[in-house]
Amino acid sequence: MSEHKPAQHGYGIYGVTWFWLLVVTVAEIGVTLLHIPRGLLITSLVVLALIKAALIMAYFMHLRWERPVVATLFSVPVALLLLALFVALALDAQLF
Amino acid sequence: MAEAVVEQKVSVWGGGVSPFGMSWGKFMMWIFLLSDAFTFGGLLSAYGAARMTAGAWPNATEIFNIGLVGAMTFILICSSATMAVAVNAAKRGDHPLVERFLLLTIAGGLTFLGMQAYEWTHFIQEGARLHTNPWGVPAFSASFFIITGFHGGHVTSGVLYLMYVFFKARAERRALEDWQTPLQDRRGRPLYPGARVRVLVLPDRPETVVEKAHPRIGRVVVLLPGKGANNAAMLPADAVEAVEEPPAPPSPVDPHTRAERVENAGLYWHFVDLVWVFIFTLMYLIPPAVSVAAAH
Amino acid sequence: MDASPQLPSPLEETQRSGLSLGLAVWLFSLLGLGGALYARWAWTPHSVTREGTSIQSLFDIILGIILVAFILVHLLLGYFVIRYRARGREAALYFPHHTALEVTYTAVPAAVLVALSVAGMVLWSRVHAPPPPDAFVVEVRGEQFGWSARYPGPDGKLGRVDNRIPAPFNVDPQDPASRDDVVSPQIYLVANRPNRVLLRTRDVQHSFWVPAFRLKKDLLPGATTELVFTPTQTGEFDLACAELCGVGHYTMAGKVRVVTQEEFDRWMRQQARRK
Amino acid sequence: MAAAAEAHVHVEHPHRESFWTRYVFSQDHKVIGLQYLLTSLFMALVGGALAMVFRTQLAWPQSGILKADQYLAAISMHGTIMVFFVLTPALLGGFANFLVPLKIGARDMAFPFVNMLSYWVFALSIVPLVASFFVPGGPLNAGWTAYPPLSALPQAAPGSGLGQTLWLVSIAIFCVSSLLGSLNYITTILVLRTRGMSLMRMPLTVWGIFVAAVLALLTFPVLMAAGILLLFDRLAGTSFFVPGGLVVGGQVIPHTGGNPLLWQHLFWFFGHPEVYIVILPPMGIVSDVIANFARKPVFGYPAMVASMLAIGILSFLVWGHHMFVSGMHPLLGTGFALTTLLIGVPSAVKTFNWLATLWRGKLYFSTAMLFAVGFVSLFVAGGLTGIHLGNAPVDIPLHDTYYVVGHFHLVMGTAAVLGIFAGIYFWFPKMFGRLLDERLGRIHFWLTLLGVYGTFFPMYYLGMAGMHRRIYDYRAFPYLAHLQPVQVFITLSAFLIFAGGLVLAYNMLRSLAAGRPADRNPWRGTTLEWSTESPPPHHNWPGEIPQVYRGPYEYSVPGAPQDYLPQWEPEPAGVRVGGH
Repeated sequence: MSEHKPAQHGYGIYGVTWFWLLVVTVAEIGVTLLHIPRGLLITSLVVLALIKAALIMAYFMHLRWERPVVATLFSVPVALLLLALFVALALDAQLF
Repeated sequence: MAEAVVEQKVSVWGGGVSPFGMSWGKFMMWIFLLSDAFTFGGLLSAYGAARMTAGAWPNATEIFNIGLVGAMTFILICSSATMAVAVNAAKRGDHPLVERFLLLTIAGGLTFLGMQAYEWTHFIQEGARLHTNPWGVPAFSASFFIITGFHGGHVTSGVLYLMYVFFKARAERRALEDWQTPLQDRRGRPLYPGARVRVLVLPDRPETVVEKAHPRIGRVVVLLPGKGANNAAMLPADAVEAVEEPPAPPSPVDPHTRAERVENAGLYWHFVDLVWVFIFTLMYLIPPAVSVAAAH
Repeated sequence: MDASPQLPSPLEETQRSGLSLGLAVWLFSLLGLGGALYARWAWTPHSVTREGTSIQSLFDIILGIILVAFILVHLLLGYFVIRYRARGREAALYFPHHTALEVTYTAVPAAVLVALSVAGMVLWSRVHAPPPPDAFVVEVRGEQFGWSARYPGPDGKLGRVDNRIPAPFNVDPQDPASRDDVVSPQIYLVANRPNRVLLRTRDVQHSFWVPAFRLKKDLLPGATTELVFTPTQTGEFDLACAELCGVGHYTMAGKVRVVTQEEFDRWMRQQARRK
Repeated sequence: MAAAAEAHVHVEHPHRESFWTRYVFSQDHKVIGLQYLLTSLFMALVGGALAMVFRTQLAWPQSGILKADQYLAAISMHGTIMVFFVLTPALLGGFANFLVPLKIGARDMAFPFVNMLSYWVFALSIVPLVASFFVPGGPLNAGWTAYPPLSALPQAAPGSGLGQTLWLVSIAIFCVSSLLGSLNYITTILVLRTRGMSLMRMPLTVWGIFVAAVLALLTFPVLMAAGILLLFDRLAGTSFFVPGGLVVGGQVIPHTGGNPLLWQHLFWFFGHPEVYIVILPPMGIVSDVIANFARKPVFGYPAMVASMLAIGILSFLVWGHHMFVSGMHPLLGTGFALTTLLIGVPSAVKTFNWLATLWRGKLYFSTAMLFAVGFVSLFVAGGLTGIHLGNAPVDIPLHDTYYVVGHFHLVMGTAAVLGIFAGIYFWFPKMFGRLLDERLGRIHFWLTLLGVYGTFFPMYYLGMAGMHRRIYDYRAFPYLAHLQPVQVFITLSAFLIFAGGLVLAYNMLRSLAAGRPADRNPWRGTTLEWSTESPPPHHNWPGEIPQVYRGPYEYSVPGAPQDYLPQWEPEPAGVRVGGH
């Protein structure tokens, strides 16, 4: 269907992405070893996870090179809906 | 955007261009992954609810060997990177590289599965079962087994998928090599599949039809007429002579389909990695507010 | 393109008159309206709680609005169906859009619905307000398939319960707070003061539903839910389980007695003596 | 992807197919569509017959034709069959398969093999469901919503044994089938449109199917996740939904630590979009039918599309209105009430647009049109009471009463069924090359309309009287016992609906054999399916796929030679077409 363009970038970008993913993973394990307040710890863990997810989606799954509408439609609704589900469940779990 | 679609290329099949600018197969893979994200989303939010309902929760960092889990994460990230290289190589048409990196990715996946099997075994030996565990929080082991099991199932099917892609890629490369370097008869004329040839070593059967050529073996498969479909003989190339030269057949491999098969498998594989990011964070790293110890 | 023969269109031969359909639409909507008003007047129980009365008022306001909308839409539908049947060669009006009209009939329902939802939010937060500390407390337990109740004694505290304890109402006899608790199959509430009904189930999900209160709440396994309200009238009211709970779901009928404070105190003294 | 490429190659070849590949394991979207449609109509007879039986029990409780557990099995199976095995597959299966490629100008679905698979996985999912009738304890007793712990504990009810497990297995398989189907519909609609068929030129039926498919794609997986967890609770002793310390029938339950609200959230996260999955395609069908028989463009086409999208997006965020009295956090009640009332706005817009389409039209009352007008009436009659039920405090007395039963049967049950009937009468000539009998059709319509009004309006009144749902016998409740005549009236009305269904079955069989032959475009419609033969050949158009020149509803264009301008005909001289 769509014309097939050869990739416009070399293999290096994957090495760089791989490197940063490892750095973030090490950081994730690292922060759990620090004695910081739980709220801050959870926030930083979630932020680090989201950074990893964004790296994977943008570079490995090539969303950076797709049309912006693809990146938006394939990530924002999922995140919002699952967040809504999670918030509802979290509020109700306090009953028990 | 829709209006731009109108004056695009025309075929008997018809069909416009996706507003997302991607082909059917890739588009379907994307929306399948969206759907799968909701399966994992449902399971992970159920895990969150179970954890909050339980109140006290075992501290996963003490129960699991975080070094091992870190290594599993490392392996999965590496395999994602090798997969990305394979996809890029497929787009560039560097097929030997595709095959090499697919193999690396498969090896990564298998390593991950092995480590997961080790982790499960260890966990089970500690007394964890689906419905009970030594920490007295049944939902802890239940959600662990179900969610990592579901993810492991995805890795397993991913490995099978990649193996399929690998063998398909290899078969296609060979078919293409065959096609690109047609066998020549002893006069130097190309022998395409379907060419009519005179067989020189079998004087009683002068004219037969070549069904298939294997240039790398240097032999020709000759279908002998009058003896049924299965009556074939393997002959050296210099034992035949072309009678007429048929036009070159169309390429057996569509380069676009070929690259896209790798790309779709890559999307699936990266998604499995993506899910693991959240499993790793939510199930292993986030510490409980109130932790419970094993009742040994 | 047209290789196959064109047959006469069945369109020309279909029924043209929308009279029966239009009249039916009018008739049904009027019957629906009449039925709704009759059911509201004759069958809806009179609310005997302060919160239930507010809920009933909001119900009535919305009922008025939706009945007007219902009748208007059906009058138009019936009229269009009767009036614009295919007649002769007169063509339909080519009328694909009209922005002002469309904006109007988006904005008006939106305004009404937002207003109603604000009214609903105010009432919702009133119904879910935290109970005042001096509220009358009763705990109601549902099980397959019946109801029972427990009242805190003079200490004002309900003792610990555990479904696995085979005592009446599964009360833990070890807990000092449970000594003076009164357990009874009778559910009493006290009129004209806030009542806090704690709801607990022993097995599956049930729902505490007293039509005359216009209030209902599920009994959630593993947790205690509650209803807080003020009954305004004494008397005996029917209680039902409104959440499917098993084969005997339909037999979970009970009574709730709303009494005066004096009557309740008298009954409590009797119960304490019997103990 | 490979399958589609192969289909591409084969376009020009004549087809030599065996009976099996042609009618049973066919990859032709039209055959698969009819397989879906006929299967779901058959299941509708089963689900309808169950309703007749339990309605008889309710009208004359003293007769005792059902025992209490059989009654619960009957209502649970009625709900399950109607939602999962009739409405969903008839629309996102039958009509979606048959109509989408024909209406957007494609030779077939994007993935014909996946398409065939989705039908056969669906057929497979019926097997455990039907099997549950024959196991000890019978089918599930917990209602189609299967709330745990009732559905999780075999001790809790006779049907919570093997019957409940089979139900879960059936639903899990159904989720897979639904996923395969949705992937196909979404991809086909976005990628395979013919030249000129821009998104804003698609018929509203296609839009309805598209939005419904997106909803199905994203919500069925959550139901599947919930179903898997419930299966583990039942079979492996986990406790996701069962809290500790329960005693059922004198037996202490070993589970601990679960949360029954978790199931309700996950179930309704799927369950509410599901009602839009079954109502959005009929909204489209009815728009097509009304435009065709009013000989008038659908009024406000962009608003119709926008409202479908708005309904689709909002429908994800309203699930909690099923849980207003469940004890969930009051804050959630406020949020869900707001989103629920907001979803009323696009629904109102659609209703007014249908009315405006009828206004000054040239109305022909074929059976399809009768059903379409009936749809509008029922949709309004059912939808308006949603304002009561979506308003959190007002829902408190109405929740789980017959008010809710009346509401959802009108707005998403029978309205969707009327939409399906309108679609069957409208496209039957395209499916089989013969018209359905109009006289029998009118009998079918009047039986259905009288029956539906007679059945579901009184349910509102019973709900106002306080009658709660799913009770086998109401005579223990004095405020309900005296309303028995109403129950009898409802049951007699329900018999009319079922009789109407039998008339339809007879009409279909008779017309298949001896119906009046139809040409390509019997209703003089404008959309692409009418440009090809009836029934269409393999790959839909014998030659090239027609190109599209205009919007889908150009009826009665001033200055045009006839009162419809098909999408596939080039601009006639001297006519300027407005719209799109």
